[in-house]
Amino acid sequence: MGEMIYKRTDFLKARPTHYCPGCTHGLEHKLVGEVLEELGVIDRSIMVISVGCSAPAYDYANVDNIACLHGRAPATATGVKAALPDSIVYLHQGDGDLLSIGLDETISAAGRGENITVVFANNNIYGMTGGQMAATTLIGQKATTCPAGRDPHLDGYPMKACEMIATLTAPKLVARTALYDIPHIIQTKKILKKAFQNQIDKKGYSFVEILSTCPTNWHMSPQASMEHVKNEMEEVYPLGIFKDED
Amino acid sequence: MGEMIYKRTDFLKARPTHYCPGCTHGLEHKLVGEVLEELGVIDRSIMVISVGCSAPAYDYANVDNIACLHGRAPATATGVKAALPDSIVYLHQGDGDLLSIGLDETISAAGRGENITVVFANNNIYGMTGGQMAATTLIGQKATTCPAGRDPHLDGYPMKACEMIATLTAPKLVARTALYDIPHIIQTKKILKKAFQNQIDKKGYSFVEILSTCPTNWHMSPQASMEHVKNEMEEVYPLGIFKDED
Amino acid sequence: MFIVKVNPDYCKGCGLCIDLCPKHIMAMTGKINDKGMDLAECAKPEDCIGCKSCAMTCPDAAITIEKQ
Amino acid sequence: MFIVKVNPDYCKGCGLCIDLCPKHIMAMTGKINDKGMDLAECAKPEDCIGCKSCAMTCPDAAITIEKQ
Amino acid sequence: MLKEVIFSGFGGQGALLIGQVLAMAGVIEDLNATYRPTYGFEKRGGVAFCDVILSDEEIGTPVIENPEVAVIMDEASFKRFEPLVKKGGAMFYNTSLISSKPTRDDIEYFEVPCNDMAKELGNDKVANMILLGAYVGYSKAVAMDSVEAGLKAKLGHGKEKTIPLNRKALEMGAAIAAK
Amino acid sequence: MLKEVIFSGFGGQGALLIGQVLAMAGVIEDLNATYRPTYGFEKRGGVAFCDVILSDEEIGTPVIENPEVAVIMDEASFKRFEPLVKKGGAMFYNTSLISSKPTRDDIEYFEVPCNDMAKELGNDKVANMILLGAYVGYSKAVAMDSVEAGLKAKLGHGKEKTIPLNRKALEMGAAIAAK
Amino acid sequence: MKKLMKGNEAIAEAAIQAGCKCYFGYPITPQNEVPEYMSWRLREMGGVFKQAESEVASVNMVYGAGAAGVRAMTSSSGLGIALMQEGITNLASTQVPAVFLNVMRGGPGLGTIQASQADYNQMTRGGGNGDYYLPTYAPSTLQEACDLIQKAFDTAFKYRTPVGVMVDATIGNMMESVDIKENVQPDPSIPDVNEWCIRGGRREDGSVHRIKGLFNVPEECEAFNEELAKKYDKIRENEVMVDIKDCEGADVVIVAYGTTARIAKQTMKLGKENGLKIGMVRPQTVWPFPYDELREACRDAKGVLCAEMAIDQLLQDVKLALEGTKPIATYHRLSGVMPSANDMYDACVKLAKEAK
Amino acid sequence: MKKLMKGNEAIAEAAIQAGCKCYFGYPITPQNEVPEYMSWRLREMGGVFKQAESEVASVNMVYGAGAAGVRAMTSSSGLGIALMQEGITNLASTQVPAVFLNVMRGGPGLGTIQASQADYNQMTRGGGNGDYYLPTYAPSTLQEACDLIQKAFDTAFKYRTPVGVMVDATIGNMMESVDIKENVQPDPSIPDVNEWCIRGGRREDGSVHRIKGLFNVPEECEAFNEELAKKYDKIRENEVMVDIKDCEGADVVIVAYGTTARIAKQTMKLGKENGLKIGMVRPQTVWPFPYDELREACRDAKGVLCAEMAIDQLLQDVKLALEGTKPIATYHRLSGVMPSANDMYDACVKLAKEAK
Ligand SMILES: Cc1ncc(C[n+]2csc(CCOP(=O)(O)OP(=O)(O)O)c2C)c(N)n1
Ligand SMILES: Cc1ncc(C[n+]2csc(CCOP(=O)(O)OP(=O)(O)O)c2C)c(N)n1
Ligand code: SF4
Ligand code: SF4
Ligand code: SF4
Ligand code: SF4
Ligand code: SF4
Ligand code: SF4
Ligand SMILES: [Mg+2]
Ligand SMILES: [Mg+2]
Repeated sequence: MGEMIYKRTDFLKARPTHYCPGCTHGLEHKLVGEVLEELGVIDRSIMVISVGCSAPAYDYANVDNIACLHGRAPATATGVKAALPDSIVYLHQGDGDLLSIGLDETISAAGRGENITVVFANNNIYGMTGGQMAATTLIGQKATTCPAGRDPHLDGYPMKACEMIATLTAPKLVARTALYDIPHIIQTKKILKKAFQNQIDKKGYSFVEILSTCPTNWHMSPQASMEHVKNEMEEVYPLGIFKDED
Repeated sequence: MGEMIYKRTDFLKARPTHYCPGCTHGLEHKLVGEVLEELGVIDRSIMVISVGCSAPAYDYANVDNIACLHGRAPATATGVKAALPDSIVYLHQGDGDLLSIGLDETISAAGRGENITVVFANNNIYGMTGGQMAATTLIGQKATTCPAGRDPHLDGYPMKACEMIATLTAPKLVARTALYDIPHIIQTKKILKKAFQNQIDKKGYSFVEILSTCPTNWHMSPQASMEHVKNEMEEVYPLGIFKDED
Repeated sequence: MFIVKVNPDYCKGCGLCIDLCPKHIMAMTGKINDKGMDLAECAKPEDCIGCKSCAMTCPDAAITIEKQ
Repeated sequence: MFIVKVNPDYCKGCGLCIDLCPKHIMAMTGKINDKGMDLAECAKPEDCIGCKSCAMTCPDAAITIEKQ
Repeated sequence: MLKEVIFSGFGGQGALLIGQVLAMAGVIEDLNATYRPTYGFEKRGGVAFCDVILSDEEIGTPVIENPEVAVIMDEASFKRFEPLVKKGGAMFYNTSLISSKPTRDDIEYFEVPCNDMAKELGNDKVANMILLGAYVGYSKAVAMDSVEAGLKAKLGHGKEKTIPLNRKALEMGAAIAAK
Repeated sequence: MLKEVIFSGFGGQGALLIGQVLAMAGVIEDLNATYRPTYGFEKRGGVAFCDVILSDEEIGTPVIENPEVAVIMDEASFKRFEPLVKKGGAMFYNTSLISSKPTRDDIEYFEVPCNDMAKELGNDKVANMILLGAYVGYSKAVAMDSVEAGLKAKLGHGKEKTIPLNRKALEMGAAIAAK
Repeated sequence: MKKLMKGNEAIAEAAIQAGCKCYFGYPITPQNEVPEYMSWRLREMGGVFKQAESEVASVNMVYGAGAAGVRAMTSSSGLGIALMQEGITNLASTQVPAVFLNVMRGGPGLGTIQASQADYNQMTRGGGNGDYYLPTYAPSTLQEACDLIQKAFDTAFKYRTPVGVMVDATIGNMMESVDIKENVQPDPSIPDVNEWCIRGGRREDGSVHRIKGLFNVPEECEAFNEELAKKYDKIRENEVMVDIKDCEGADVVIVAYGTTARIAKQTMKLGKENGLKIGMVRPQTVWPFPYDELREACRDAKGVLCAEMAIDQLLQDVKLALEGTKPIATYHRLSGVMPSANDMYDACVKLAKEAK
Repeated sequence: MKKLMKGNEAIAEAAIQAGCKCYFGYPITPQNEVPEYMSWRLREMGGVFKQAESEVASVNMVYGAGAAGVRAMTSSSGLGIALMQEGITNLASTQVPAVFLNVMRGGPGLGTIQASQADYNQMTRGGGNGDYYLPTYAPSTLQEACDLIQKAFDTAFKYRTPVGVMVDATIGNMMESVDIKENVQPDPSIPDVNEWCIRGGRREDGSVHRIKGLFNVPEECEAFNEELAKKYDKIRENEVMVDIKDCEGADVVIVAYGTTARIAKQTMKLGKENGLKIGMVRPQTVWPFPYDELREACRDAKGVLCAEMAIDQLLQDVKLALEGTKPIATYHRLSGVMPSANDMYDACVKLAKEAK
């Protein structure tokens, strides 16, 4: 038998997910899992699950986990961390969850500098509920509640999480990444590692926004979705590290 | 009889307020009232009242008004404006209201670019409920829920409304002012005028943060409170115009 | 000549007008209203330059100024 | 020599691995699993350079790679 | 006249769509119709089924406990609905994907390898239409022209060009039931 | 033994504080005590009053409908509580601020110009203590030493230096009741 | 004209035809087609659609628009209605009219996305603070849902109160032929909104309109509550709606509403076929509840079967109505598992036997 | 040791002495002393105090801490509890223990900041979605408030459920002597939290603990609901608390709780003085409600007076208990206007006369 040079992370249970083909939620869980494994903290990790397409992740996380109400993951994570200060808390949130209904909890937890790591799957849409407009939906992008495309005069402008959170004093790491090719996947993993290392070191709050896809509600193939991230989303949501403090 | 060179604005009813001596809430209402009068829009003005010490302002505003739930004034104003697009909407909100419980509504209304004017009375404390810590409370400042002074490791850091809102695309005017001397009062009034003019011109959202006082819960005289704004608050919350677009 | 009137129903004796009067002529009356609030007044109307600082700063819109 | 295994329970035929394989050797099998999902495979294992791109990009963690 | 049928498959197979089209066809023929979909979280995969009732009288409950006919697109649905079909009823099932074998002798079974047939037609996506055609052919609940009209209404503007293909699929299905 | 008294004034006058001090004094004397404050939005101005009950038995309701004694610091409270005092009871009222005149002849009235008296003592803030002293002097509900101890407990560390002045105010009040 | 429509869309269209001019809402399954439909249709009709940032925001937007005298509504499912409870009690206390549609899914908490009726307490007993009620319609068919949401707007404005419409997810998601009344005019008995609503500025006489629910003086708040109570009494008196079928001489009366009532019709049919006389009382308003009507309708019955997609929630009101005068049995299925007409029939048989 | 304490502070201290390790809350009158006290005292005791950004956040923080098996609580008043309803139904559905203190003020909506009992429906009939209940204690004195909040933690952990404690603002704001039990140990019958709570990672056998309330399969959700219902039945069986006084041979029985019950004691005294025998049933748990006990206690009574600082909320449960067997009269004052023992007595006299 040969040497395993790439194996499925033990962070994931041995079962298929309900995610649509090509959806990046799964990829994000996987990268986080690999990072937690590499950091050797799986045995004290907790996944804090938000409501969005990733809500059923309680079936995938192979560590203790808690499924939150829509938008409230940062508050719940605050409670978890208050009770278990040595646990490593991985929040996974969508844009409806993090930037609309849960915006207060997001900003407030960041403002308090909770020692948690937030992974923000920004796919510009409400996946779970069938493709409604999100705060992040691009101008002109069609969604089921803006069937003619988002019109800034009626629906406002795309909201930028990293830029907003970077105005706060407490956060240690605020970054935006993408996954459309191998260099970006590697970069994302590096940043995730830093984000969780911050938590292990009790430095405080880290926020990693990942430009994500929703092939189903974008009505695009997985490949075309990745291209869309590169060509359209990135323009509005520039990649980069907005804050990185020690 | 001589010429009246300063009269009480007609925006205020002829009755005393419940505000403590020296509290700037009253001063802010007065300045807004003068501006609305000067702009000639009193007859279509609506005061949208938040919950905080200014909650009983329904007794003071001499125009139609609506008292909102705590934190929800921006949402209610959105509804008012949806129904009455030609009305001039004056929101008056405290820091507990605007930056804690109502942060989501604040940012979301700003993100949508609602055509409203928000006056933010930032007094670094929960006045109404008896002096609890606010998101804006200064580091080291004592409050009834941080009796030893705000400790950033326990309670997080002061949150900066203007800086955060200025990251959004829609807002037209975002500014922070103070009231501790005549030049600053005049400057505040000028900015308020611009903020309401924007609304009259249907340009969109304007946000004016006013560094305010709470002599009672700060346990300072009105005069010392003004000094505190100048010497302590301004350092953390620099005055200025963060955004001014046409 | 300016007449600076302080409405005793509104004035709460906060003293801010006293602070900001460039002529230092606003002062406490020593009287209190029925809510126990101190009351301010313009103690030397003849020195008033009508700059309106007192009125502008009054949080309770208690002050009116008339030019005579 | 690298053995690229695609787990048919996990693979959903999204095709992302096919896109990112620098050797262009990932391909659809033409088979479908019982949820109607297409399945991918490494069509020319002998050309594989073990770069792991396919595995890294797979959203469903369906790919494992063994070096022999 | 009262027709009760369940269409079931996994998300993405289009079981709900054909249910809707049938209901529309019914309404076009001035029947009363109800369509009641059930589905889970999954946009793809996961059971999605619908109850469709057509009747010339007022329809009471829109819920079908025991369908006269079940039109089944995948394995999981087969297991779920086979026991529920009314005695004397019928079951159409997609043998392209279903390996289970019939276990009852009090209902009629129709094998419809609809995915393979659809591939023959050159478009995977019409597999569901073949099944709908089979059901309509069997039940005569509505005329095939009404089904086509229902489909047109459902698809809306801009998709008219797919109609001929779909019609072909419907007929292909009807042919199976006629066998 | 059962003593029921209401202290009332506008916010900022310290009616609630003296009520608490009395309750503490009671507890120091091993009595049962309840203190029930009522106030509105205003930090300053607006009615603020409290019911205080001292008893050597278990206290039922902490709410006083008809107080034996009302200690009144402002005009509005005078109007509110004068009609409620029990027949044969007493009312202490702050004639420094209250211009209303007594209207009943079935209760005893005590005029206490406490703001003026406090000014004499050199500190406006002890006006309320004068009234408390008056009540204690009248009712003998507790010993003055207990009141002092209660006040100490209430004020906490760092404010001991104000005790002598407050004691003086209490005695001054008691003297009025003794008249 | 009859049209096959999806429940949620039909209800949305009916609301628009009843003059709904503002819709504010946040997506949640199983009612997403309401905001989706509104997003183009209401705008097309000159109204305002806003996707709110949350249900908390939705209800407060509705508050603002309702305060301006405009017909405004929101829709959600139980979780979202839970978040609106503070907003709903606020509307009650400020007397601002608005319509709330709850398309019920399984609970508690996140539960399931399938049909349920377990938000009965939530709708009829509030969850907000204080003495208030939410008059609530509980239609059974799509047609009735359309008719009643139109009526709901009238009721809201007639009494200046928030009004609920609750349907299980089946009604929201199913398709059925409906004939939506178009361009429905407000009930002429509704008082002119200009008597109370905000418009900006002041009236000619200098008066201003205040919309507020906060009181500094307890006595004023108490008096207001007593006024409010009178209003609720008036609603109890005038607005009860109930559909009573075949109760005279019935052996068993089923009490049910919504889709469960439609299933119960099937059970009644089974009864007819098998010689058991089954009647039905179907509350169309769940608050105010038809207590008297129910009691009266059950006079002949040997027993009463309370059937719901919930555990003993409707039952409370049935008990309050019957006051121990009849044996009551219950039948329920939950969280998307649909009640069975056959099982319901068995329950009737058992009840009839036991009650003799 | 007895100590004169302010209600809110005493309750907070009692919670700490019962092992409360995490408090999350948002200021609201009339309960501000709870977070204020916790902010220094809980930290001093090694616990965690966080001032949440809102009540919505509070309840979800409590959820996180409770899921970790820690004794956590929040407090608020009716408006804030309204905002927590989604969180509370979520705790019920995820079976996470926690304690909720509601210091009731006048409603509806913003209402007043003075004492009220009009959150009875809010606490006993939820407002969240789905079939769940919030077991709720309703203490009458400060001492009982301290004792019952301590018990509330045990109940929460015994049944893995959120538990409420509701007091009117009088209790929260008044001072009274209390003897707070110190360092109270958990009821030994409470199952080990490690059987279910999250800790991080997995157990030795590879299993993970999931805290969740969402179901994709209706049948699983239904089965869960049936399990939950059994739990509620068990609570109904074991946890009812009621204080019954002088009901034997009483002419009139007053049903009241909280401060109203204390006032009713005064009324009973008036009865004794004037020869009218008045008894009292004082529910200490309002959910589960002492239906049987109440019915039994009223056996001799000519009539029952339901007294509350609310309009006919407690009354519902009184009616459900009595099932029409006794004439019921009501007495209420609202929104901070305190009930009068004299008026209550008059109501008793009237009732006794009318009921003959
Ligand atoms: C209180 C509440 N409101 C609404 C919902 C319905 N809901 C579930 S997921 C979701 C949004 C999902 O979008 P997002 O957070 O962007 O996640 P995605 O599915 O795109 O990954 C909504 C609105 C809910 N579960 N709870
Ligand atoms: C839902 C809800 N939570 C809490 C409160 C209590 N509350 C009233 S005002 C206030 C905060 C006031 O602070 P701020 O907004 O800063 O206004 P200020 O009084 O300082 O002017 C709070 C928490 C409430 N009314 N409603
Ligand atoms: S709907 Fe979109 S976000 Fe949800 S699983 Fe499918 S692709 Fe992913
Ligand atoms: S408490 Fe503070 S904010 Fe409130 S009125 Fe008094 S000074 Fe102003
Ligand atoms: S500023 Fe106004 S309120 Fe203050 S003392 Fe002067 S007149 Fe009185
Ligand atoms: S107008 Fe100017 S000078 Fe005159 S009293 Fe006022 S501040 Fe002083
Ligand atoms: S990336 Fe993974 S899921 Fe997608 S086709 Fe390749 S192996 Fe299958
Ligand atoms: S390891 Fe690299 S070369 Fe080999 S199949 Fe995967 S992507 Fe292609
Ligand atoms: Mg999304
Ligand atoms: Mg403030």
